[in-house]
Amino acid sequence: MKKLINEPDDVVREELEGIAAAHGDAVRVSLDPAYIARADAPVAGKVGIVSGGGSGHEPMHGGFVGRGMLDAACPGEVFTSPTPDQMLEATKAVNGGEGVLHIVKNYTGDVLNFEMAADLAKDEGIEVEAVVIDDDVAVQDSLYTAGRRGVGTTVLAEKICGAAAEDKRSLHEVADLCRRVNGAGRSMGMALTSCTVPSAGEPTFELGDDEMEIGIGIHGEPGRERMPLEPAARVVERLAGPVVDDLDLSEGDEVLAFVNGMGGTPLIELYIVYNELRKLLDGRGVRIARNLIGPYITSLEMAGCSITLLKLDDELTRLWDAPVVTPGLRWGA
Amino acid sequence: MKKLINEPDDVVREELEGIAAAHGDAVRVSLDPAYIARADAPVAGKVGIVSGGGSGHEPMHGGFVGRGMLDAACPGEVFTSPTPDQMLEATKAVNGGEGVLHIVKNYTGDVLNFEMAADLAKDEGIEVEAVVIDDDVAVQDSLYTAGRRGVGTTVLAEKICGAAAEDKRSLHEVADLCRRVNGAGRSMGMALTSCTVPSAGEPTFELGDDEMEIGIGIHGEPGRERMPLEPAARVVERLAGPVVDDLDLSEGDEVLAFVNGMGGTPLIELYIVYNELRKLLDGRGVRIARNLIGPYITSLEMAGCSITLLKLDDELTRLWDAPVVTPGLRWGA
Amino acid sequence: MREADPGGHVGVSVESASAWVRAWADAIATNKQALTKLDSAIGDGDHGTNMDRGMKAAVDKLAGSAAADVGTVFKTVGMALVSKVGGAGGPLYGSLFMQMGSAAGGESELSPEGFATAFEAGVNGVVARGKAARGDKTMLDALLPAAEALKEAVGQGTSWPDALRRAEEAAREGMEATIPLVARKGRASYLGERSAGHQDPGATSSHLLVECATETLAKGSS
Amino acid sequence: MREADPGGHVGVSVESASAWVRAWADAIATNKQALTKLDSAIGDGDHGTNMDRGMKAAVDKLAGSAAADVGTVFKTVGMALVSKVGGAGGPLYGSLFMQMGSAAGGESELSPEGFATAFEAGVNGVVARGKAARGDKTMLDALLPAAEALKEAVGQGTSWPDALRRAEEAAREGMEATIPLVARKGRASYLGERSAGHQDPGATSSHLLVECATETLAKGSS
Ligand SMILES: Nc1ncnc2c1ncn2[C@@H]1O[C@H](COP(=O)(O)OP(=O)(O)O)[C@@H](O)[C@H]1O
Ligand SMILES: Nc1ncnc2c1ncn2[C@@H]1O[C@H](COP(=O)(O)OP(=O)(O)O)[C@@H](O)[C@H]1O
Ligand SMILES: [Mg+2]
Ligand SMILES: [Mg+2]
Ligand SMILES: [Mg+2]
Ligand SMILES: [Mg+2]
Repeated sequence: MKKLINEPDDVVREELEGIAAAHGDAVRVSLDPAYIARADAPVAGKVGIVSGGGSGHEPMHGGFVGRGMLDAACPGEVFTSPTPDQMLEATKAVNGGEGVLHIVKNYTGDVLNFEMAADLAKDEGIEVEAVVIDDDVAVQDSLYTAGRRGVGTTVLAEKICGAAAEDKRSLHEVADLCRRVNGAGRSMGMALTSCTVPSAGEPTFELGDDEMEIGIGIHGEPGRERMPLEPAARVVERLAGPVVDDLDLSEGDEVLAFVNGMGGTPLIELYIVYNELRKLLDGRGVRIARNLIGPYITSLEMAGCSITLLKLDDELTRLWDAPVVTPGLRWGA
Repeated sequence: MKKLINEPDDVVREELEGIAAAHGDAVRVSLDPAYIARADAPVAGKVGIVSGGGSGHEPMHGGFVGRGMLDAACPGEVFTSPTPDQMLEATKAVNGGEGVLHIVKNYTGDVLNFEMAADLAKDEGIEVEAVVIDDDVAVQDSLYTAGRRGVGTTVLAEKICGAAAEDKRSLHEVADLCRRVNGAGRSMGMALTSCTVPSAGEPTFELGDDEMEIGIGIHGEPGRERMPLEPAARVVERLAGPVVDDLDLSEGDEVLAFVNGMGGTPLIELYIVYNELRKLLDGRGVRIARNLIGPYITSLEMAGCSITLLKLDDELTRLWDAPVVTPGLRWGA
Repeated sequence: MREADPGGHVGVSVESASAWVRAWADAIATNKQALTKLDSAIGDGDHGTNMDRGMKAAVDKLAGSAAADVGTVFKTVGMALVSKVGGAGGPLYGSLFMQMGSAAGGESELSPEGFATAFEAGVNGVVARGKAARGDKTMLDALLPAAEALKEAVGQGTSWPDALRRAEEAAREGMEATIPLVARKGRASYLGERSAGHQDPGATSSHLLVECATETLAKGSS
Repeated sequence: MREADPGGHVGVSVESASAWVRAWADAIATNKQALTKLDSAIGDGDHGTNMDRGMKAAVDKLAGSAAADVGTVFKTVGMALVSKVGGAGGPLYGSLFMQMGSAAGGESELSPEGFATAFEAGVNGVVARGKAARGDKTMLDALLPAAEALKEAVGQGTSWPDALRRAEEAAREGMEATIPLVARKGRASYLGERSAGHQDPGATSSHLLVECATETLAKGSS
């Protein structure tokens, strides 16, 4: 295992110390229970937004805490959902009297822990709504399974709902908006390499030198299919094709195109992927009105990428463009 | 070789097409000769700033084109300095009548090509000053050698000089400032893995599973020393120690601390490195007044990091804080 | 009919319940890499680490508290798991122990019937929390058969050690039976058909739990 | 004294100069991987690719132009290299050919003396541009000895093919002599002592240039 770390067990705590030292002007970091909150939380009269999940996806979620996005984020151990007490403390810390939205990625652990936290918060008199993001088209959806995973759309939902909360919309409105974003966003990812969970010390899966894994999640879970390496143009077809189909995109639609790096893939490759994506969408008459390119929802040092498309309308576009001031995403201020 | 690319020969062109498609509102991309310029260039009455170098260091330099930073960037082939005609065309495109500053990293190829370009531009009546950045303390400086390499301080110089140029300072003043930044900034880097130049198809060097390379540059050049892997705390001592010594930092000094990822190292590790760096500087009474953490001057998919410290004064801090609006670095607007 | 008990009593005391918890913590620690490896194949490679972190915390908490009844022992463990494990394992095993604790109530010692009932309540807690069914390739594939076998054996008057052994056998069979299954719940379900051919990590840690019961809860009985 | 030339003329025509350039382009293409490998060891692994890209462009440009004199041939190549190669190799080999072209002037054919002088001017162009000296572990370690040997041999009246062969030998020796050197210029200098033990890629491509001269420039002479 080659990582710039000290002890595997200390990875998350030391990362949080680093974030506290680097961004102490903008965020407040609690180490136990672990959460990151806006320095000015709670913002009175504003719905609070809390997300969280396993660590190893940086900058998501901790890097998205700040004005116009999250009020707090709860980091679990690497790839392990955080616990209810973290979520409860974060929820209490950001409750400005208008209730708190939990944005939850659809993994059994995340869902169960956030459920317990919401129950505890309600016991303390805080109004909580939870929205589960499940946008990964690599996974067959069904009532009898755990359903689709939550991946790239989470980042977009956090940004857009954050803007709506700044506009002082009600908890119910922000939660509705979040469900709408979840309905309009779809993703699919792929890996060129596995990643190594620090405490495991070994790659989660092994890939041959000429193989790639299509339909991966963000936890080093193996994907749906393993196949020989292909040129970027073909990879983009494999990822964007199912996304376009699932969203039923047609001529004249406008989208936000999000090309995400998995952590070990450099920007130069992501721009090549983006170039192929825009050609594919051009060919279908779909217009990219906004884009986001970079490593925003990662899987440790995994090489690979994911593509997320969000069908836009005027409201979503306006909320996307609104100012955001976080360590991981920033514009307009 | 595992990369999200099509043909190795097309990497740079397709990357530029991707950048043009993604950031066409903010930058203008010329494919032949290849350069990226501000969409509103030339800005009348403002000194133009041009940088450039081999590709594979993204977001540097092309991602730093925009208000408050570079007016144009010339991307060469991967790890190969661009050619004089690119630099000449870029210089002409951004000359707003006040002359053009060339910010050049100290590599023989970059220096020679920029020299030829400056001669050609002067022949066309454009005033050009070139400042060579040579901040890498891993390399012994000497009059009889190629001297130190230009690495992390380049990013800081581009930001700070960009702000000064927006303030409508003269070419001479901006060039002086650039030399001052170069004098106040020092860097050192390390690699956990090599990187693979697409056209070569094989890693530039081989590192054992338990080895690291200290004192690397940004082109997959082997470093000064190969040694067994060490915990992040020790690695930070090896990198920051020589930097602190070379800058002769002492109690009460203020610095900008820049922890840079080499391309394949995820943010979670960079925050751990930053945490160690602040402890080390704390121990010497040096205050981190500003910081930058992320992959800003990369070496393709290399895993590793570099540390740059820039000794700050009020002027440098103010210019660092000034608004910058580029795809790679953005705040204040 | 149950055999006569020459040792004086049969059942689960505060001490033996605590010993069971400690034994499971040890077994998890010993099998940490193996559990993580199973989880790497069809999950995300953290089950061993997570459970080890949680059970170490549970054992610490237990040592620091002076639980006067079996219910408190189980609730302490459940709360430690919920607050230290995270992931799917945390709330699920947390629910198991918390529901077991509720069912055990304030008794300082549980009879075999009492324990079988409490264990069943715990397993039902897992069902309620995770909404999985038998055959979904989860920990329930070991827990449900174990709870049933224990209840049946105790009801039939099987000796307490034998009853625990039957539960262990049922858990083992259930665990092994997860191998060919295609997962319908948890992270493994994302793999679809590719999840077949691997043993479920949660079912494996659940089997360890029942196996530890045979070694610790039967103590003091014939 | 120079031997009589039964073939009618000795020297470098537009055709043979162009053939030299094409031969070097071929040799670079053939040795592309090898050059890149040498550059990987002590540089950045692009020398072969860069020179190949540049020489393909030079050959194309040459084919498209109808150079009437040797100077134009060399200048065309030099400009193609400067505008297509980048890196250190582009300006340095560009300067070599541009200065050779200037020295060759408008002659449609160079005598051996004329060529030796032009080549020396080209090599001095590399010195002027890169400010390296012999022993710095650069292309000059092959080019300087070759230029000197050629000048000396031609001055001594050695036959033209033999003079070229002496230049090639000098270039080869110079190239091989770079192996133990610690680099003082170029990217390899960053390695300090670790640069010793590797042959310089630029000296290797320079040796190929001189080697190609023995095969192409001697054509048409005895
Ligand atoms: N809905 C569920 N009901 C019961 N058990 C489940 C459920 N989902 C997952 N599991 C169990 O949890 C185990 C994985 O636990 P763990 O690795 O700790 O959590 P995570 O999947 O969050 O990383 C699986 O092997 C499975 O036995
Ligand atoms: N100052 C110099 N003078 C002469 N030759 C040099 C000088 N610096 C470097 N070289 C030559 O250039 C070669 C490297 O060329 P190349 O790989 O194309 O450029 P880069 O180092 O920019 O990648 C070296 O092997 C060396 O022979
Ligand atoms: Mg997990
Ligand atoms: Mg190069
Ligand atoms: Mg797991
Ligand atoms: Mg090179």
